[in-house]
Amino acid sequence: MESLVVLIPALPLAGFVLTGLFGRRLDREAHWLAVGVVVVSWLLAMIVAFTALTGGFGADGLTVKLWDWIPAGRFNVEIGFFVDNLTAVLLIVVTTIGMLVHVYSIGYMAHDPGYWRFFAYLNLFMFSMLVLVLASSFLVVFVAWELVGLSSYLLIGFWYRRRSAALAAKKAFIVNRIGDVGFALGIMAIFVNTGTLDIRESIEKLTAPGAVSTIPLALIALLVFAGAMGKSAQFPLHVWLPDAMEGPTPVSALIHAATMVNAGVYLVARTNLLFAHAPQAMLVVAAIGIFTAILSASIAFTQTDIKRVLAYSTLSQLGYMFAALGVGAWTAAIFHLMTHGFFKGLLFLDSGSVIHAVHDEQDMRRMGGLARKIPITYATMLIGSVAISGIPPLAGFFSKDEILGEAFKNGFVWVWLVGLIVAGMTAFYMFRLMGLTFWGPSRVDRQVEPHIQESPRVMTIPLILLAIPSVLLGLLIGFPPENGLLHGWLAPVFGEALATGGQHEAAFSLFGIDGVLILASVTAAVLGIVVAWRLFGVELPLLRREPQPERVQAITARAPFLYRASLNKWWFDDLYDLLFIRIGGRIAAALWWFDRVIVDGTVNGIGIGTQRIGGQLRQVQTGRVQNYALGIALGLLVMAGSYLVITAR
Amino acid sequence: MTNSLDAYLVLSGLLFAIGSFGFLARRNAISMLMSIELMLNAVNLAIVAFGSFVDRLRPNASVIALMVIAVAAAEATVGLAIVIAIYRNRRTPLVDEYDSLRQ
Amino acid sequence: MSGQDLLTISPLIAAILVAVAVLIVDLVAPGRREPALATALLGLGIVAILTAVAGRTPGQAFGGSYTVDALTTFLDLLFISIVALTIAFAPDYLEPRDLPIAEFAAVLIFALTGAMLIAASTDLLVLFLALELMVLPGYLLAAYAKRDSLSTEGAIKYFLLGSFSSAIFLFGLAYVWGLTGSTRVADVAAELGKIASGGAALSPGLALGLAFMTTGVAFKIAAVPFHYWTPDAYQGSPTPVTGYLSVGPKVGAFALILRLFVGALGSLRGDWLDVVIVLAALTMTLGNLVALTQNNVKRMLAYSSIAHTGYMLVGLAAYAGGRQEGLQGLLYYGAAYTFMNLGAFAVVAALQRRPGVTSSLDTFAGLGRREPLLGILMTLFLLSLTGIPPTAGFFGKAYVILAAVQAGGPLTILAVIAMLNAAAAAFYYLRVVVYMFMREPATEAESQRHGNLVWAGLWTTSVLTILLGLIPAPLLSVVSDAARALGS
Amino acid sequence: MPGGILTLITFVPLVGAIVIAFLPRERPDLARFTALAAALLTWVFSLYMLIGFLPTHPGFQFVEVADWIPAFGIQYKLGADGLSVVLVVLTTTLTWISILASFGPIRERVKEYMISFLILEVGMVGVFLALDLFLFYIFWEVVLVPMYLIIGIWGGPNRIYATIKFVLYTLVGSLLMLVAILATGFAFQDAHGGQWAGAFDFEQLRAFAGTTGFANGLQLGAFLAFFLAFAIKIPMFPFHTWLPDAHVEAPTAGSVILAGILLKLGGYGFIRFALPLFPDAAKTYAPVIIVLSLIALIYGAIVALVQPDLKKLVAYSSVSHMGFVTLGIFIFQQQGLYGAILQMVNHGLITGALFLLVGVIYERTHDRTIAKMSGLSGRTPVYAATFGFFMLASVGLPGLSGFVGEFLVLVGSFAYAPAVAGLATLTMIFTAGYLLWMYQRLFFGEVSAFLHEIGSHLTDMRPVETLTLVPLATLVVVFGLFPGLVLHLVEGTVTSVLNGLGRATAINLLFWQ
Amino acid sequence: MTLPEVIPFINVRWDDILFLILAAIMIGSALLVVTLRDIIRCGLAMMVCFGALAGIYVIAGAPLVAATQVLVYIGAISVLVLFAIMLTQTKAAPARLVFQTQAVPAAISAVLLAGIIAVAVAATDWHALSQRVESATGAVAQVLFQQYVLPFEIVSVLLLAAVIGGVFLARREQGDVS
Repeated sequence: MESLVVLIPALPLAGFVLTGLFGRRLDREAHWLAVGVVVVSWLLAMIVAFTALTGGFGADGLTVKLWDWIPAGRFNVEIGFFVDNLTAVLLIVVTTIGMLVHVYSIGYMAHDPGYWRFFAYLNLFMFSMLVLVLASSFLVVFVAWELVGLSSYLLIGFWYRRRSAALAAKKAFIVNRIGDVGFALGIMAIFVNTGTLDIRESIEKLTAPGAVSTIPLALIALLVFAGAMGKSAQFPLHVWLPDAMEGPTPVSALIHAATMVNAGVYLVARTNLLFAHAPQAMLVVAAIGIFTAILSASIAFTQTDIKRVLAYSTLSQLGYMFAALGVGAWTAAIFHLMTHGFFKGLLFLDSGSVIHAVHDEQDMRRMGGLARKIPITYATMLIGSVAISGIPPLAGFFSKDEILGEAFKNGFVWVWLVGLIVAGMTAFYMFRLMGLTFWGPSRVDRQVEPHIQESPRVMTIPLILLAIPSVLLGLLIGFPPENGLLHGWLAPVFGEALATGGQHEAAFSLFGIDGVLILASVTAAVLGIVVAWRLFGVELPLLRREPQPERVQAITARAPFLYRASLNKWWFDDLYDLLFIRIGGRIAAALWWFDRVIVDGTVNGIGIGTQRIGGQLRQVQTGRVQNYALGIALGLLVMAGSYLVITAR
Repeated sequence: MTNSLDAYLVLSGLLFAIGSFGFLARRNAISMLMSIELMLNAVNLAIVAFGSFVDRLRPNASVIALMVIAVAAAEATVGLAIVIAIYRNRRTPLVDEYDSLRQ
Repeated sequence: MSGQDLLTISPLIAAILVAVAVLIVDLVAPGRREPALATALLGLGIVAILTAVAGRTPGQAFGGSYTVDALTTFLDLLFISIVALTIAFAPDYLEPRDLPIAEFAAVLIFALTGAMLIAASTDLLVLFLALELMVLPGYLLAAYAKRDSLSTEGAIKYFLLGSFSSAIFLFGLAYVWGLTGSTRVADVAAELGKIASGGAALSPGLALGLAFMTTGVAFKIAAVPFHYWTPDAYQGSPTPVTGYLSVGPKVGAFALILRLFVGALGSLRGDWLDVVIVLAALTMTLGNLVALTQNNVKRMLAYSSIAHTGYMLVGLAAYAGGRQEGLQGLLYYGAAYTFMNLGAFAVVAALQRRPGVTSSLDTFAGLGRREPLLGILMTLFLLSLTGIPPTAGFFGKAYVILAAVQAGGPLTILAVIAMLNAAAAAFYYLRVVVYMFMREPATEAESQRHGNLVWAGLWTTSVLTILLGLIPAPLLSVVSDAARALGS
Repeated sequence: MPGGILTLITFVPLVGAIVIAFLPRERPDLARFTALAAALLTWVFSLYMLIGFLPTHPGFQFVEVADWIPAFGIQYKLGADGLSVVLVVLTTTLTWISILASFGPIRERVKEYMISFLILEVGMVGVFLALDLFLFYIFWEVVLVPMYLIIGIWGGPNRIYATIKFVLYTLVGSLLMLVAILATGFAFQDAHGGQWAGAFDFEQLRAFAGTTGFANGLQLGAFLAFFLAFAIKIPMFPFHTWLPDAHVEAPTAGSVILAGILLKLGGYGFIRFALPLFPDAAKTYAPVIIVLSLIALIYGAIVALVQPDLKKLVAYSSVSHMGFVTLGIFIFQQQGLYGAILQMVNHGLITGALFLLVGVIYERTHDRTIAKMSGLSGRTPVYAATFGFFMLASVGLPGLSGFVGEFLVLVGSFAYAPAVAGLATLTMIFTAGYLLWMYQRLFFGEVSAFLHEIGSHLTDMRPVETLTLVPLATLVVVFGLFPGLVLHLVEGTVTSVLNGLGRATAINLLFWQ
Repeated sequence: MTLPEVIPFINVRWDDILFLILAAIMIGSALLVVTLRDIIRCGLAMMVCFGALAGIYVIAGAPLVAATQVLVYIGAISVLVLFAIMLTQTKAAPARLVFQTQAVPAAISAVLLAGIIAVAVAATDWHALSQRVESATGAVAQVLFQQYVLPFEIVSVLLLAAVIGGVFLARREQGDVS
């Protein structure tokens, strides 16, 4: 079994190396190897996950030690893997979606010159992500952390000729680095206080009763969380994710929706005990999460780039997950992570299919009326939208509702309230998207219009395969609510944390408070949908309505500030541009000036000064004997004087 | 007064100073040479004076003085030779015009 | 005056005879240089041997006015090698300017006798005469290119100031003699010993004498502010002479210091310590600072030689500060300095073989390409002058500095000053290297053939420059014996 | 292991140099290959030493002693501990790589060039092996001259300014160090009743410093002198300004050695001499030095951000990266020291490689202005990939060697003071900033007009160039995954240094509670 | 004939008078040497000065020195000097400035020098050795040839060297501008 676990990441690594070396020669056939290894490692992952979830590894999971990585005296980090139920769940999500995206890419990237390069990168990502999930030591997590960052950098900048892509890639990497600084410091803090970096061991030591730490646990927790904020693009580090949409759509689906961005959530869940012992940190997590949720939802309202809408929606859903973590709804967070992974992956792939159909057009203002032309895409995307909007009985409903419910019941009413609003907003912008893209009159470019057609099988099949879990997953593992399979699986992982946090674990009562909460959230969702229909139209078997652009105009006119704020993403990019590019650039330039003029100036100044003095002293040598003689005579006088003085004393 | 060493020494000092003045002030190479002769003689005077006042020194004094005179003579020879040599090149005995070597 | 005396001073006599012999040979075979050269070099060889022999039986002659000890032998051999090397370097330079070699050699050897006498004499009067005997030929040599107005100008400056300082020195000598009542170094030392031990007060007259003597000596070693003659005399003189002047009279003057200030006035060192420290600091610093701005290599080396005087004075100061090592360092430095500086000047002279070639930096442009070997040797000498290991110059510096550090107190600061100076000095030494290897010549000068004597001399100097840095142990023991001979 | 191996390693290059000196001037290839052969031979010997080295055995190994200047107890004494071994192997490796890399670019005065390079190697290896302070100083200075010539003769347009600045700057430091060395030796002699024996022998001095210890006054002064010399070499802010000039003007191989080895001399000096001999002074000055290191880290990175010249950028990145070394040394933490040593090695490999890569593009375009380049990825994919690899290594991407060293230093500094660690960690961001930006400007976007003009000359990497880079890349990966290879070797050094400082247990206080 | 020890009425010893007169002459002529415009007159003044000095030597009881002084200086050197003057005499020479531009500082330093010497001399206690003693010439020769052989030899060599070099320098060769 150990070897299987090792193989799961090893295979994609091999795929990366081989494709990287020989991809150029394989050219159009490059995908076989890449996809092949991912499929195999999916199979292995399934076996491992199954074994884990059926308690095959016993209470405290399976540990695989590979080798001592950094044996620096007392500081000794080993490279090793660790599989417990949480890992298993993540494995399922990552490998499944990863595999599907690989397949999908075969079609999507078919005509790209960098075909082989793309698959190499994808494999690299799979490897890094799997290591991240499997790692048993904080430092190894950090390694994977940076590696996924790298692969995301490479994939965002895949079309490096495009300046915007290159910039976005750089932005993503650097913003992530900011988070990583926090994470790194957190790791150091953990090591300095525990002398180990093994995740479980160190956290046990930190949280052991009577343990004394040089730095407050809350701070450590927040440092770790900083890393999570970077990867999962939480406010204020959220700015990179929307730009990351410069990458090819499969990338957006896999990395920037379904897997990598969840790393943060996973990390916090993984270190749940640490957080449970630091309520202040939990509070911060909840606050930031929910704030990100509503902030990005509000931005999603007015975006016209189909992928950006989805990107902001991703942000806000991630916000949900962190809110969940913050309120101690650990399972719910992971639950939402899963469901969201599937339906957001689906939505992105759909958007990719749409873009493909309209010849790489991403602006929804140039779409519309595509429903009939690309039926499969349309259908699957509709499912996705319903799912994300939280309409029962689709997946999104269960996970989201659980988050809201627990938030309320754990006494975070404000979180619940904001969450509720966000639920409504989500429904609204998703159906705005649907309306603009598929319904109403076509605004597609005349030349393109006739050539629109459904994507090839290799792309549509993954869509369908993803649509299934988007519908059923909730029922399968999330029902009965708060008591489903998933809870069973994750109970051992979060049990202690729940005990510590003292979160409420009352039985679910449909006809009690829970019922009310469900009603509320569903209402919010429906409300959002209806408003969207009224404004942007709808074409469904039963109801059909034309879009009302002028009313949209009217509304935006009524709240111009909010509109512009949303349109300009609350000016965060501009703010950062000012702070870090402009002012930062100035500072750098100033420092360089300082270096040249002051530091180096002093050095050269000394040299030149010495020369000057020499030049002055030269003048003494007039060339006239008498001057010399006078000098000597004066010297003699001084000498005689000083001797007389010396001897006088 | 002739009984006091001081008188002789001061006298020699005076002569020495005059010589040095000449050396510092004159422009003509030969007068500078002469000034040096003055200074050397000043020293001789001091030596002789010591000799005539200190018993131990008496015999040596004269000898040393003689040596000094000889040295002076040698210096004079060399000096005059050099003066003549440079005069051939520069057609002037004025030392302060020899300043092409400077700084 | 016994036979023993004669044996003791035999090297001296031999030297004089060699000088005369050279002249006679020249009369016999006029216009031909080989015989004269041969006579001179062979004669010097004999002198060296005699010195070595005489050195085996240390002792005094002429009632203690002439002493043979380790110091004498060491210095004498040093002087002999200086003169021999100078004679080796000279012909290539003199012949194209049709200057006779015989008189040159003869006069030079007379100077040698003077220097050797200084090294040996333990009598104030003899010291003075020896000094004169050393410097007078120097004046003549400086003017040796008598049809070159620069040469004569440098010479007359050298001569006038030199005799001025001699007068000053003599004046001081007279007073010291008058107040200690003897010309014998031993007696003087004893007399002053009383004073030092508090038996008697140091009278103003004596102080005056000391001051005048110090001034005179400071002039001879070209210590600031008595250095003015150096640049002009060095630049003016025919280059081989400059080479000689930069080492011979300087080391000679230091010998004088050893015999006089260490031997006779050693017990008063507490009194002249401060003076020496100040002189040293001034000398190093001014020499280097001015050298920084020179574009004529000869003149630059002149200033650098002033700076090196400063380094040697550090050794003297260390001695005055109570450290025997100071003298050893001084002697070692003297030897090291001799060979590297002679070598450097030899290269300059070789470059100036064709009359009319100046010694300005531009002459060196592209030398590394034109005559690589010459360039490399010059680099070696310059590095040694800078004090980069593993060369003689480095070890000399290290030795002096070590002594200073041992003496401690203000001397530590002096050591630091010395090192900062060395760093600054690197600039102008390396500038020559820059010209030789990193600049292309403005006008392509053709490379020249150099006589075997020149090559022999260059090899000797360069090999010694390296050996004294790599294997200092032998010389080290020699100098320590020499210093010990002086007592402290 | 036969005796004399160290002497062999040190002087084989010298033999090579002498041989080359007698080769005909008109046959440059002879000189080239002789030099390469000599360097490779040295390399092999050094590897042989590496194999023979016993990491567990404390103290120095292969020690060779011979009296040199008995009058002052100065010996010819060589010896190697883990630190020396590591750095010597690094030196020998980089040397043959650089010589190989100079085959193409250096076309005139090949003989002189190769001779200087081999003598340079003698000096560098000697510095790492010398166990006698005096001998150490001599090798230290020997390094200076060849580098002076290499920059001055084969350098760029402004080479003379750069090389003179380099030499003078270094000389100021080293000459003062000489005073300190002599003073130290004398203090030892003085304490041993005027016996010079062993006065410059490092081991005896260390023992003395460990027991009696030198007088405080001497320590403060001497340490300052040592510090100046080493700080200039490393170079630490504010003594760093010679570095960019030197790098910009130096020929590629010169830059490689300069960045790869010469900068390490400083760090080595601190660990080998400054700390063990003057522990108290070291502790006294540590806070200041730590602050300077922090400044160097951040300041260097920020200044690198705005460099228009590729080489200058890398040079400033060196200033920043070497900040980790000094920081790691002067926090007196186990991890810190391990990290510092590792960082020295890695910086040698990575920055060396980066300079080689800069050389590659410079050889084709005769330009290093970043602004003029763009879109290289399209034209020279392999080059782009290689450059990217080393760029990421320099960024400190985990899995590559750069990361481990930095992280160890950071952990150490965190134990020393979280605030220090916090500031130091910020460099992660800036480093990523300037390197990624540089990479983006060079390789992404459309091919620039300037590069278009180059046309067909703008070829991808040649086999020789690849040959020089592959070993480095391999090492970067290997040390990234198995840093233990280095760490095990230097274990002895680290322990002894920390014991000397009496601080080996500093981090312990926080454990097991 | 014999004069009384002391001059009647003014009770001053003869040789004191003599000393004063000679000293005055010497100093005076010395001043002339360094100040006179015409260099030939300087030469003559120098001879006078040396003559006076010789006289003082006699008073100081060093007749041998005095004799040598007369011979060497007034005889040899002065003549040499005069010859040199003739050789290097240019028509314009005397017309030009006598003194350097720095005559004043020169004077000042000379005065200071004299001052310092005087002070030192005055301040020094010549441990009561100011009791003059008569000297005999015979002693000198004796000393000269016993104790001072070496210096004597050296001086001869010195003169030899000086002459050889001097001759070489002064010798006029073809190609020399006359």
